Parts: sequence; structure tokens; C-alpha cells
Amino acid sequence: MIALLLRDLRLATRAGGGFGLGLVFFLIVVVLVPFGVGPETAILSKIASGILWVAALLAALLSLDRIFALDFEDGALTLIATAPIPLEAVGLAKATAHWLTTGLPLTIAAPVLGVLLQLPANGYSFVALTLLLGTPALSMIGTFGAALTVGIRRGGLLLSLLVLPLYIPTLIFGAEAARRGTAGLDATTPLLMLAGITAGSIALLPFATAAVLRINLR
Amino acid sequence: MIPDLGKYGFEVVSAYAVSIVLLLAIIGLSWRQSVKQRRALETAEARRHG
Amino acid sequence: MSLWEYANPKKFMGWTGPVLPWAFGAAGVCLAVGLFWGFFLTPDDYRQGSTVKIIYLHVPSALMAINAWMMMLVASLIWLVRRHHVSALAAKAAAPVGITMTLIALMTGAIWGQPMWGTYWAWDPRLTSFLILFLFYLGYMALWAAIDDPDTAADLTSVLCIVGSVFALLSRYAVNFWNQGLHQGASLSLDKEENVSDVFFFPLLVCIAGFVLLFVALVLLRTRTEIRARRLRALQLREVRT
Amino acid sequence: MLKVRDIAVERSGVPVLSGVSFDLAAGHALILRGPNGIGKTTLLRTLAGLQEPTNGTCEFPVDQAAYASHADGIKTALTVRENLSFWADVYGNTVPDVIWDWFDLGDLRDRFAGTLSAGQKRRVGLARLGVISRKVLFLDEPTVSLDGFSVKLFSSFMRDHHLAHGGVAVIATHIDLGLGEAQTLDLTPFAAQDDGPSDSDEAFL
Repeated sequence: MIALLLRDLRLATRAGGGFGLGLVFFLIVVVLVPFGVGPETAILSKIASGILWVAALLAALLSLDRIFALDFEDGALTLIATAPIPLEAVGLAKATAHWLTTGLPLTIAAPVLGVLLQLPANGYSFVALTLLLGTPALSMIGTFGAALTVGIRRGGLLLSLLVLPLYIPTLIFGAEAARRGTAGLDATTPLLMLAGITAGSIALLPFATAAVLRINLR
Repeated sequence: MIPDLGKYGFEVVSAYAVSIVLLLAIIGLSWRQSVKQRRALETAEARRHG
Repeated sequence: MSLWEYANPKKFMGWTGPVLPWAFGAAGVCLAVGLFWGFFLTPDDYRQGSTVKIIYLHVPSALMAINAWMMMLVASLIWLVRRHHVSALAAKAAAPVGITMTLIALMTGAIWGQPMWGTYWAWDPRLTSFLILFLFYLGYMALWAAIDDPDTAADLTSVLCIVGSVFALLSRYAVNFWNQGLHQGASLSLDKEENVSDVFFFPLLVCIAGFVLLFVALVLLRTRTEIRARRLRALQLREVRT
Repeated sequence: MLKVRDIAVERSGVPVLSGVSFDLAAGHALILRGPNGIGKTTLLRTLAGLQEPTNGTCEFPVDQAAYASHADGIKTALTVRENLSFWADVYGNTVPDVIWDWFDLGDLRDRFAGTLSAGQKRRVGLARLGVISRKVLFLDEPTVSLDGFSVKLFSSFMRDHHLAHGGVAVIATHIDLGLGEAQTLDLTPFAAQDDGPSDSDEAFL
């Protein structure tokens, strides 16, 4: 499983590997918001954590269909399926690879770009914390969605439609925890719920991913 | 007999109108699909026996 | 002959044939009586005025929207466990009816809330969870449409329905947490005595019965269409092979 | 080593083969013959465990099996060495140095797979079989787009390094692999009768 993870990381960082894809998209969205919403500090600082969360979610959503599609087209997925790694571990490895190449960089970039959105002082730590807790769920749920649509031609749009409703709980609790933290309110409940969803996804979704991969590789 | 619907008469009527339109739409669509499918199956079966 | 025998496609077509007109008839009667009774014969509510009449559409459609998804969940589980084609096709057939019910619930809810909220959409938690349910239905139907092989499609949509149900439940509570909500208290609740007064209650029950019967009738009709489509496909495949 | 009893397979719901049986003792290969679309690929995928047979059984040491098809899963962004060491890690081995001359890949070792010709890429795909060193191989058209020289390389690898060490292989191919002693099995007589609908369509007819 680790071999698959290392291979995916090496592939992602190689030319055309799509490592920067999520980050660039995140930057674009964050830079565009003030042009759309207007530069007033009062408005921007109020919605900053929400914008960062929505942009991070969309950035993660964007790079999902690469997770299995490339391996499916060149036959690698079939060979991996007949290799001695359980498909559940393959799902977990792919989700971890997606998180390391997309989720983690977003978690680091978000506070940095928060400056552009006049993010209040104590908001930085909360945005980073909530993204750190929430992005693994985005990756795991996204990997399940990618496995669901791997056999479908041009499945990218369908993948986004399927994954969007699954992302809503994570988005609500993540953005709410960030907003409360920024406003200095007590954010423990949303943080606990956010961590709970992430833990549940990581624990259960690999099995659904494996089942769906088995169906698609039939 | 028509009850005076008071201030919000428009809301009530539009709610009923929208709902009835949607219900008729789903019933109509389902019925049309059923007829089209039945006819396609009959022609295929006729060809098979014929 | 176990119950599963009745789910065999040929037998299913057999017994649903005669039942269908009765189902539609009963649904029509219940709906007509319920809506007429609710619309014409009930007094206005002292607070909400005549908008309370929208209850006869909003509550039944909302109930059906949720129950339709639950029926699809059960049908998906039956398909995955017992590989019964009719249950997979029944789930596929129920989705469009469910999405229509969700749309009706959304629209009547928005129209009903407008006088009190001042706008048609105030991100009220319950209405929002129906919006999320609408997205789930959309994704489910899109997945069915995107896959050619019927058995693979049934498998994948069943897994999506199961995983989706968990997240729909999560969304339901997340939405409540996210906005305290302006929705009217439960109109129908078994425990709390805060039930809507009797004069509104009985027509509401008739309307609910009407919506349930309509749902059953529509799903039976659409399932029969799906079975005929599968039969046509099987015939064509066989023709190609001989 | 590999016992197949009365296997029936289907492809997306349509029965393709039925009643296929054969035994393979250690050190032997079986060549599957038959027109395209008869079900060679489907049979190999079923034996490899990628899909369930509709009936019949196949017994072999499952942890010794491996599958390979002409879609060789070689990543163009990785070098030949990285590709092979990935498969070695997955199967818990290391890349044996001897592999480079078995498949004449010595000088391509650090070239990106994207820069290789189709034939060279296929040789890397076949070298994977050497790296994972599995006893039971299911190979689907392994010699497609391979030139004569490479086919000889592959046959000598199969004969001297796989079969000689008690390995077993079921190969679907049209090209004569020069594995003189290999048995052949023509699948034409096992084609499913044409009017037999699959069990999933069966319910609707």
C-alpha cells in the first residue's frame, strides 16, 4: 500500500502530475472574491473563513477525477486489483495521496491567502485547524466518488454532482467552526462534529470504495 | 362557496397551482413513457413471433 | 411460495396489472376529497390566515419525499443482498417521483413561508434539507443514466443510495446546527400534544393517504415500464447473438 | 497445480463460455486458441479473480497468481527502473539484476517510459512478470506489438525462468510462442449456446 502511495506522490510531483492544480484554483478563487464582493474590509473579514472553506472544497473537488481515471485507462488499476493489496487499502492509499497533494497544501496556503481577504487575527489558526481536520474527509469522500464514476466516459461532471451533497456536512461544520473561532466564540461542538465526520469517512468509506471498484473492474 | 382567501389568496392559489402542475407532469410523463415502452415491446415481440 | 416469488418480474407484472387502475383510482379519490375538504371547508388559521391551506400540499409531499428515498434505500439493500431485479428497477422508478415530491415540498414551503419571512427563500433548515435531498435525487438519477450495463448501474446506484443516506442524515443535523430555523413546529407529531387542531387534522390525513397512494401507483407504473424496457433489451441482445 | 472444472463465464451479462475444464501440472503452459470475441480475455479475467464465474470451480494457490494483459499499466512519467521497482515493492520483492538482460532493457533502465517505443514498453510490461515472480500466470495477448526478437526473449524467459522453475501459465495468443511442449486448448467448442440468455436477462424473458 505504501508503495502505491509513494508512486502516486512521485507521479503527482512529476511534470504534468497535477500537484499544483488544486492550489492554483484555490488562489484564483480567493483572488477573485474581493473583485466580486468589493474591497470593504468589514464585508471581507466577515466572510473570509467561509470563502476559504468553499474555495478549498472546490479545489479538492476539481482534482478528484484524476485519482483513478489515469490508472484505469492504462490498465494499471486492473493489475493493482490482482496484486496482493486489498482494494480497501488501495482506496485508502489513493485518498491519502490526494490529501497530501491537494488537502495539505490547501491547509497551508489558506491562512497565507487569508490576508487577501482581511481575515481577522485569531482566524488564521482556526481556518488552518478546521481545514486540517476537514480536508481528509474531502479526500476520502472524493475517492469514493472517483471510484464510483471511474468507468464512465467524461465522468468528471457527474463526479462533482455526486460528491457535492456528500461534502455538505463537512463544509457546514468546518466553515461554522472557523467562523465561530474567528469571532472568538466557543467552537468545540462544530470542531468535534467535523472531526467525527472525518474519522467516520476514513473508517468506513474505503470499504464502499473497494466494493465499487470491484463492480467497475468486472 | 369560494372561501374568501383574504390577504394571502394569491399565495394559496399559486401553491396549489404549482403543486397540481408538478403532479400532473410526473403522472403524464410516467404515462407517456409507459405507453411508448409498451408499444416498443409489442413491436419487438411481434417481430420475434412473426 | 415465499414472498420473494412475487418479486419475480413475470409474476410482478401479473399481479400489478389489475392493481394499477385501482391504485390510481384510490389515489385520485383521496386527493380530490382531501384537497377539496382542506381548501374549501376548513376555516382560516387565526394567525396565518388562509396560507395554512398550503399545509395540505406541503406536509404530504415533504413526507413522501423522505419516504421515497427510504423506499429506494430498502430496495437498494434488497438488490445488493438478494439480487432481485424488480427491487433495483423499483428504486430506479421511484427516484423521479421522489424528486417531484421534493420539488413540491420546496415550492409550497417557500410560498407558504413568504408572507411570514418576507422573502421566498430564507434558508430555513428544513427547507434547506429538502434542497439537499433534491441534490441527492439528482445525483442518483444522473448515475443511473450514465451507465449502460443495467446490472452494474443497479449495483453502483445502490451503493450510492446507501452512502448517500448516511450523509443525508448528517446534512439534516448539520443544517439544523447551522441555522436555528423559522420553520413552524411539527404539524403532526405523535408525542407532543402541540398537534394541529382537529379541524385541520383530518383533511390532512386524507391528503397524506392520497399522496401515498399516488406514490405507490406511480412507482408501480414506472417499475412496469422499466421491466418492459429490460425485457426489450434482453430480446434485442438475444437477436444480436442468434 | 491449476485445476479448472466446468467453468462458465459471462461478459456484461451475456454468457460467453461454459463447461471449460483443464488441468495444468507445474512446469507446463496452456495456449488458448479461438476466434476473437470467443471469451479468451473473459476467461482469463475470471481465473485471475477479477470477476465471478457463473458456475464451475478453479483451484490454484491464489497467493501465487498474477494477471497481465496488453494494457501493461506502465506509467509514462516514471522511469523504467521506477516502474519495475514499484511492482517489486507491491509484490514484496526486489528488482533482480538479471531482469535487465532477460528482457534486454539494460540501457533503457533510466529512460522515462514515455520515451520508449511500443515494443520497448511492452518488454517493460513483460519484465514486470519477472519482477513479481509469481508461479501461476494468466497472460492475455502478451506478445501484441512485439517484434520477433522480443518474442524470442519472452519465450526464453517463459521456458527457462518460469516454467523450468515449476511455474504455470495460461496464455491467450495468436502468435506461435515457440513453447513447443505447451498444450493448446481451442475454446470454440465451449462457446455458450447462442440462445442461452444470461441469468440476469433470463428473469425478464
